[in-house]
Amino acid sequence: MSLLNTEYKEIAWQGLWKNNPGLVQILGLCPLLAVTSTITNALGLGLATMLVLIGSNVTVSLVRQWVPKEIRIPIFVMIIAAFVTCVQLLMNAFTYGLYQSLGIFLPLIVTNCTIIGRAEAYASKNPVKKAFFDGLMMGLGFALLLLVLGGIREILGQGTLFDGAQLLLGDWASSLKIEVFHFDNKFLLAILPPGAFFTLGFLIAGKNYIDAKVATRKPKVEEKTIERMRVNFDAQ
Amino acid sequence: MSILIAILVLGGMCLFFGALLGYAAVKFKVEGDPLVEQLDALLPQTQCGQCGYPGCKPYAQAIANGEAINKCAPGGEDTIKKIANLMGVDVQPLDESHAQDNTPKVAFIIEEDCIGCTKCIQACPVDAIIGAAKQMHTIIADECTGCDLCVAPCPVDCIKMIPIAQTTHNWQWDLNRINVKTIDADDYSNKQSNNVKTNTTEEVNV
Amino acid sequence: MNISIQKNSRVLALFAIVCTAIVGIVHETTKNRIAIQKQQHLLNILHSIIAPERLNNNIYQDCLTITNAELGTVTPQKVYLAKYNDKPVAAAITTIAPDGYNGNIELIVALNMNDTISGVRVLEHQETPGLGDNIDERKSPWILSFNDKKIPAEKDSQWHVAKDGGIFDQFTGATITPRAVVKAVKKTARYFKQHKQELFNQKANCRGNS
Amino acid sequence: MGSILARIKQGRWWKFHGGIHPPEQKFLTMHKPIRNLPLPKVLVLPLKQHIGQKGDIQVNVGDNVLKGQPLTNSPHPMAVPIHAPTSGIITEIKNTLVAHPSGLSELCIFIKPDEKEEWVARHICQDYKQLSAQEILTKITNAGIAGMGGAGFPTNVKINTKVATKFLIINAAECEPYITADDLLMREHSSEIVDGIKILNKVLSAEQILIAIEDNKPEAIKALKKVTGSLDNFHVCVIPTIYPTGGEKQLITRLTGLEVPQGGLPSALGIVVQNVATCFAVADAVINDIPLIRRVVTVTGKALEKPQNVWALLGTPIKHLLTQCGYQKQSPEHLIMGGPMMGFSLPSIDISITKTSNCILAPSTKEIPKDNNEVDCIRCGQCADVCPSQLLPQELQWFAKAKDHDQLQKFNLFDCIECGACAYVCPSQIPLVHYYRIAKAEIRQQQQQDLKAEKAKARFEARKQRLAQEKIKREEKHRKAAEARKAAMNSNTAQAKDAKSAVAAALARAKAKKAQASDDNNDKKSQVSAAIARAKAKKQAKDGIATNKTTTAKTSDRLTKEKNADDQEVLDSITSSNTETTKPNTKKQNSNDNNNETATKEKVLTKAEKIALAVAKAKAKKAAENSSTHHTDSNLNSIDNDINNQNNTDDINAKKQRIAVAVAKAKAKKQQQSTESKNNQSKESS
Amino acid sequence: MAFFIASSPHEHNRNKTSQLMRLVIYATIPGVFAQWYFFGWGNLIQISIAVCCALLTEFTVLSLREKPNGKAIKHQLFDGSAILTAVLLGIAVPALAPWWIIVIGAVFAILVVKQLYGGLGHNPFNPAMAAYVLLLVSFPVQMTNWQPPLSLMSTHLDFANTLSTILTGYTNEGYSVAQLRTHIDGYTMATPLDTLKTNLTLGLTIDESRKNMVFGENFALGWEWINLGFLAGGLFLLAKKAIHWSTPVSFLLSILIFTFIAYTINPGMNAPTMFHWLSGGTMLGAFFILTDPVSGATSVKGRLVFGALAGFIFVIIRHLGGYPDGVAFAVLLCNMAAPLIDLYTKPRTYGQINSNNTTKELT
Repeated sequence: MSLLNTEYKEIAWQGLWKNNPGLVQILGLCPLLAVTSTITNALGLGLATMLVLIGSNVTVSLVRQWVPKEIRIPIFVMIIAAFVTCVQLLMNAFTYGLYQSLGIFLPLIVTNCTIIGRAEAYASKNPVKKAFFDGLMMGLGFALLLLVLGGIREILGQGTLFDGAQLLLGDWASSLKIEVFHFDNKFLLAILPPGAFFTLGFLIAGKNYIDAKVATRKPKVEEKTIERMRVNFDAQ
Repeated sequence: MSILIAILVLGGMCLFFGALLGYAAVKFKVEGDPLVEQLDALLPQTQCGQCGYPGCKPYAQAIANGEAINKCAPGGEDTIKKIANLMGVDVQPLDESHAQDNTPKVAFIIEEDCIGCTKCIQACPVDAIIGAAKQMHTIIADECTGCDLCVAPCPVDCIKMIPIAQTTHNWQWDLNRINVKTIDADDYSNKQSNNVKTNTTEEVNV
Repeated sequence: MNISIQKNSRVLALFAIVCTAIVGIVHETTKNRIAIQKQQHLLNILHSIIAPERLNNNIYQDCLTITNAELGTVTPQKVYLAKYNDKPVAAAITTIAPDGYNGNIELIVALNMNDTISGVRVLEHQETPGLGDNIDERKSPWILSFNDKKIPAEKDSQWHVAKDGGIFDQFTGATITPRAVVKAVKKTARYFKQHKQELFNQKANCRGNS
Repeated sequence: MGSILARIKQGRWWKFHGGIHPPEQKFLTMHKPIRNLPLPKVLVLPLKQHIGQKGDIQVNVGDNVLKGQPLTNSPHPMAVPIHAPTSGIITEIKNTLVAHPSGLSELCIFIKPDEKEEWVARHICQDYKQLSAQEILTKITNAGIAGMGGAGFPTNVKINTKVATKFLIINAAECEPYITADDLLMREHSSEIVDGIKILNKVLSAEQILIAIEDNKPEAIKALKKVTGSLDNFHVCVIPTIYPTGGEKQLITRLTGLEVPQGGLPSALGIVVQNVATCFAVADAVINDIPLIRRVVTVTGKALEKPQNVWALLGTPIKHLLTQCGYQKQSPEHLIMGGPMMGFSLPSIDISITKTSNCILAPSTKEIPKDNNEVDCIRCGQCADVCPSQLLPQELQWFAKAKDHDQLQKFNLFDCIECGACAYVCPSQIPLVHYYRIAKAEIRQQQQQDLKAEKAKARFEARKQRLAQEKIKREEKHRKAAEARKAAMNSNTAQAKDAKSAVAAALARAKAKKAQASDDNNDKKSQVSAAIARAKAKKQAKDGIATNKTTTAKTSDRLTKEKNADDQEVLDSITSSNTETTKPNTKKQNSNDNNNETATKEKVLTKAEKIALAVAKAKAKKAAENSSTHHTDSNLNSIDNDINNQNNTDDINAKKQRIAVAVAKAKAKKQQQSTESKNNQSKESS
Repeated sequence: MAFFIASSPHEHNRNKTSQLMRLVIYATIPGVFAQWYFFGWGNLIQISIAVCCALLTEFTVLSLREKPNGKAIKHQLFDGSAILTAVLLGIAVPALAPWWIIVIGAVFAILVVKQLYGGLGHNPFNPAMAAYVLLLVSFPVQMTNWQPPLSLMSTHLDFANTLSTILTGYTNEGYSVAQLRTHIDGYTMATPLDTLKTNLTLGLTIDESRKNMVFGENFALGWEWINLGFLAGGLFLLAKKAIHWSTPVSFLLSILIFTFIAYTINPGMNAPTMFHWLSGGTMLGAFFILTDPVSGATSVKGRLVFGALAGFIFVIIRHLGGYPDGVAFAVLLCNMAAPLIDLYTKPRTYGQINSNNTTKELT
């Protein structure tokens, strides 16, 4: 049981930090950079990605036994595309308000490399439960990164947080808006795509810095002596 | 109706492409792994086994299967860089546990101690030792890769690894290493005693 | 080889069929609801620019498709006619401002029969967030400044952004976007002024679905 | 060709790319005649003073040598001989610092002059015009002449071209700012130089002879023009002064507009370039039979009171030259052999003059300051503007710093002539040439290593194949032997019995002998065991260091166990490795004299890892099998010994016994083989 | 006795990067003087703020990067490159822009554009222009608030007033920048380029637009003089061989050609060449920005292509772009193209010939 637990912990750690799809694998850059101008947008895309990621991971994991190796990619693509389209249609039909604000992100997700990446790298090799958890954690990692990125850009760009949250969450959310500080002039670069590149760059640098710090603080692993192999002719 | 058409069209397309992929999978199947060959070509072929694999090829095979790329001590940083390049991964520092003093060396047999047991001959991966039973052995310095696999089997410990000396031929323009010394030129007989290293390479303009 | 080909094509086709079928079924089942939702959405917009109590026809059904270069675009545009007891009240015309900072801006302009503007809304745009996107009603009330303006005459120096000497504010730092919107609204209004009679005489021909 | 000549006659020269104008410093020495120096106290002659190989030493320490006597000799064309510059006694032959930028030592001959200047027998040639080309070549070869401009390429090789020569270019450009050695030589010995050129041309029979000389040497030009005025295919080409015109490739372009193809030699264009000083040496050698034992050296620089050109015997220590010219010690001392652009710093004052040393530069501290203010390249491109090879130095330094060898080669690093023009103009003061030299050396070394790796791989594969074949053969032989024995056992006829048992006996005898040879060598036994004991003691000491975590008591305990070759020990060590998670030990099970090779010295290496459990299991299995093999081996050996004994006693009635022995042996062998194959299987499965 | 060991060449012409940089800084003096004469103290104040910020940022980054010893930091700090960047940025920003504009610009130029890429010699973009573009894109309001020439202003703008405006946004008398920009008759002033652009969108022709008083008459208002000042500085640099002739010549020629074509096709909508040469940042760009060796092309051929491309982009942006001036964008775009240009203008190395040529000549 504890073995299982550590395994899930590892999956979570991978998704949230060590192998974070945005920060480390640098996947899904296009939506990541285009949409994170505010924290609200980031939240929307993050939720949508997480949802699709979980769904596609579970689906791919379910069908993985029947998928021959040679045609796995087309099949995964089809599954993801079908999944996204269905979600989009359903949202359009039943939660129109949400679709209005999230809908534009959904088509972006079809081409998000994170999703096909996880399908190929993880879901196609692991049971449903794990694939689900991996999707959840990777999605969460991605969403968290988006939130941080959106937050920073929004603060830098217009000095607010959760501006326009009502568009995503309903009218009650308009009270969420926080004016961190006020300036007359927006810092447009932060809102524009270059600002996203800069911010992401600094975030990645920060992560590497933290990792390096942690690595130096860790006590050196005890020295191993290697097993020197003899070139063995008889074994061949 | 439109759905039916969509299903038919997509189904048909997939039949075709599936067939194509199936054909391609059989037709273009790569026998063996060219990657291993490429990796093997990058390794220094000392066959020293310091990486934990019996020879360079097995290690190349292991790298292709995901083994760490930083285990080749004789290749050093250069080889790691090249492998990293080939594998598309980050360069890592040499794994300390595999790191030995990897200055180029050749083996040398102290001839008076050699008992002619041929054990080193059997250990040498590149047939660089000649000799016969009860005959004194010697090393073909040109062929020796400096792997030091012959050192351990020797029952009388008569094999030494000697670093390859620096000559004007293999000098690498390392001006910092030049020993500046002044010797009394007028009296060469005194030279030995006067061999004072002033050890002042100064601030060398490198 | 044959086995591989057969197997792969069969599996791929199977997945394709299943996936397409699922999408198709979902599409079929949600089709109507989506249409209703869309209609509702458009209706909401229309109602926001033409007060719902001013009309009693089914504005969504009373719709024309027109193509006229005077609108500033050659793509077919829609005209929704608002009537009260079959008497023309106002019309909402969609249009495109082609010279936005970042491409086309899709607008809907509602015009009263008395040659004033009832309201303008932006349907779609790609303007710079935080700068040009203030034309969106959700971001800034700027678009409301058109309300109740009189349709301008041929040479009206007032129908410009402030920078060009007109009455409409530009956003600080962004002149191009409001300039484009003002221009498009102006063109649409003029078109309406000239053609309002014939518009209301035409028969509805687009049956409401977009 | 015709058009080229027309242009040459008009004095319209072609341009080569780049070049610089470093400030002229020739005035320090150019107005003083060449001085003759007193003999130094000692002459130090490096065996190799040129490009190529060193010859074999012909003399011994203590020998008296005469002036002009060859000291080395070699049939190799790239190994030119060296000669004694004066008569004297050879005091030493040993490694000492030589004139090389590395400051490394090479083998040198030390001669203590006896001041008698006794010549070896000479054959002065009255009329060199009578000599055949082959005779001239031999004379030049024996005189040890190598290019005296700086590179030192053996002259005999250079003029021995297969291609018909169109132009013989005499390089008198001497473009380095300080050097005036050739200038003075031309002024004082112009007729000898022209003689030398004529001699060279007898070998080359070039259509035109171009003497290229920069316009900053008016007197030399006058002297040369005077001597060559009457000769119709001689052209004294006065070319503008620009560094590095003296570079062979640049000079060719300047005079003829042709470019030496990449990686090619001038001879491919039908051009041979020779230095003026070389021409003088050729004349001396062919006419006067004086080998190359002296040369003009410019001793210059502001650290000298009397900078001057001097006739220096090869092997003269620089210290001698400097004292003669009034050297004022600087701090730190900076001595340069060669010019300021391409010369190299000397690490000592005791280095001697060689065939290629044309200048000793002793600058004052002010003259060539030692600032080291390298900053980053700002890609100003000035280096590319002055590069005579039209390289992109700024790109090259970038790649050189990054050690990107592929890109370096793609950007033609090896076309760099190391003239130093780029580093001279660099505003960021980057020692560009130095980076290129390092990179070149590294690439060359890398190429050598690659070659070596290739060879090693081939040998490794060959060995593998050979061993595999041997194994198959061995097995085949064993199988046949076993069959034979079987047949012998089964057969009833005495004759067959006899024959077969004889065969078996012979086989057994051979085996025994073999075993004896490797194991029971009585003569050497004591010696061997002594050596082994020594080695063991050494290893024990090593083990003690390596396994400092285990107590010495334990170590010694283990060693005693090892001596007994106890199987239990192996298992012990494995189990201990299971429990020991802290530090894995390398354990050695030492040899038992009676065992054969593979079993004698088995290194049991253990590793504490996560998967230790599985590994240990597999190992335990393997060890168990090994030990069983070992038992069968010892059985085999005891049988062999038995046979041995029997062979010693001439026994006629022992047939039955022998057969029994053979049977036992076969059985043992079979057992061994099966265990072996099992071994292999288990190895594979593990 | 100590021996000094060095690699050849031992001689050096002792030109230094820092001297080169200093020379370029000196060469900006005529242009800056013209700016001061016609527009007051604004740009001088901007330059000084920029220099301080740039040096401070450079010092901080160099300290963080832990170069071997303190001497090295000092050495690098005053190699002139940071100061030059700051000076160019200070010249480029509007004279009355608030102080934080220039601070952000200078810090961005040094920190992000220069040091994050590896410091001197490693930046792919010209730091001053990259920072200028950042400011222009981020703060379009402040960056387009150009102050009219002193002679057209209703308020007297002395040093104290200028400083106060830059630091607080208001003069000592309490006028805002917007008020300062207002002409006596209530019309907000813009630069000639800006005015031209606005008027063209309003359907006026060039000739009609040029009747606007910001254009002045015959060089009277200073924009032309500033450009001439930078031209003079540039010629000084050429004379000193601090910059190579190829880039400015090809840039200006390329502008000449393209504007001439445009002018010939439609004189009503396209300004003449002389206007383009002497307005905006043309001369500054030609002699001080494009000639930045770090971010430019290296070979002569490459520089010619580089300059011509910059000229083309410059004209395109001025005619069709959203911003009035195109120098900064043209420079950045060309910076991006520089490695490619370098690759394709790589000189033929000595001896790299198809052997046919040589043999033909000999035979």
